[in-house]
Amino acid sequence: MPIKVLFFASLRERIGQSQRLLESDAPLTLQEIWQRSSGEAHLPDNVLMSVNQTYVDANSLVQPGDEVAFFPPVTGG
Amino acid sequence: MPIKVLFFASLRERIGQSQRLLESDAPLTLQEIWQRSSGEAHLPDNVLMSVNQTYVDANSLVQPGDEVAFFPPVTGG
Amino acid sequence: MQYVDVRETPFEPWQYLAAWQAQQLPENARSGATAVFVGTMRDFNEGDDVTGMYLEHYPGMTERQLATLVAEAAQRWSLDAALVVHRVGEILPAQPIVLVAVWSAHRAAAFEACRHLMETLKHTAPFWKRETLSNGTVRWVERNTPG
Amino acid sequence: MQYVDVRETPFEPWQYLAAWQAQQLPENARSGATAVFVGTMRDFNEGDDVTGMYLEHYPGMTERQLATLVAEAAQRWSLDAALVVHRVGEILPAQPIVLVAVWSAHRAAAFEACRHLMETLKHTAPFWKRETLSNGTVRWVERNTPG
Repeated sequence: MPIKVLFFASLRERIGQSQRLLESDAPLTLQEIWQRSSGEAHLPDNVLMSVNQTYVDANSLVQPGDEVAFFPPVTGG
Repeated sequence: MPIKVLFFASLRERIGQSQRLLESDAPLTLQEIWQRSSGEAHLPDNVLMSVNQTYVDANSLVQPGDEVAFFPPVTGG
Repeated sequence: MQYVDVRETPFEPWQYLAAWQAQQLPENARSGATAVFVGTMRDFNEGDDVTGMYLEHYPGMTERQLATLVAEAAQRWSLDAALVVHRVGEILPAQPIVLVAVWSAHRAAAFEACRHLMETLKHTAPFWKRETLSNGTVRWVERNTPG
Repeated sequence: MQYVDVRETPFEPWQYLAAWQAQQLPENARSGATAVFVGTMRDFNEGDDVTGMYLEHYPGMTERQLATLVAEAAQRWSLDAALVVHRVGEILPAQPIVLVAVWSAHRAAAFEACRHLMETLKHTAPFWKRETLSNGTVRWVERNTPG
């Protein structure tokens, strides 16, 4: 099961893609997912992350089949 | 010009009147007005007072022609 | 725009707001933040079933005091507009008693001004509630519930 | 009753509230206190004239996060009902963006829950504003204004 990676808003534009599928048979860290999906070495401090549509911190592990999202600070309301 | 004295709500029922006119050529204290209009000696602590439809404290002086009101704690909203 | 309406007839708060905003606040002057409070008559109080209420007030001073409270809040929080509607006379359970609405450029100001207006109204506007219980007893409400 | 509506089409908040309350809250269950906040799009931001806005969101997580916030507030303040409506997509100045409404037995709970819901929505619901200025510039809003 691939890991589905999503990018939103200004981060989506900077990365140049909105969605990417990563093949993995083992759990990955969010840092690894960021590097493999964005092509950028370091996960910026102000990027927010979710796994399966729930907020997580950068130390969380991601399982094959999970949906991961990276996005900038939210500005709704 | 008489002083017009009004009573409201439970105080109006206790005093047994809603309005009274007091003749006076000189300023009166609220304590004097209370005694002459209510027939009760002492102004209760929890009675609120207004002169010309603005809140005042018990030490205020009332001029001939003024409108005075005595009423219990308010319970609107 | 500041407006006070002390009325004997029932009102539906959302329809009132829709009509008032459409008439008084042109679309190109719409504020970023609107905060509203509606107080509705309940059918119980202090453990008793309440079937009706009479809301006495001090005609003249009521409008004057409410207008003063609205003007003070409008100045303190730089409100774009403020509206207070309050029923008097005979009121039935489930009928709205009070509507407070404020319009501001900022949401903190809107929330704070709306809440402050409700608290000062409850503590200083000359209204008195007399309620009728299901057993026929009629009593004056002695004090308001805390904020 | 808890309800979240993330929608692409404009809405008129007072008509929405009138219809929702009539359908979802029977008259004999009317709460004593209702607090409402409406956030409306302005035609300026950070000193610039704004002519339009696109509100991006994370479909699925948005509804989920809003439902979580509503459920947490409903439990914390023992709310009778809570409603959140939020626009996404293309939005024009003077159009409502967000509506938060809560129904409670107590006015303090209503005010606090409504304000808390707006703050947590602003800080955690996955929406992003991209605004178009009168000179044609398109930019992402970097952060929300403080509460």
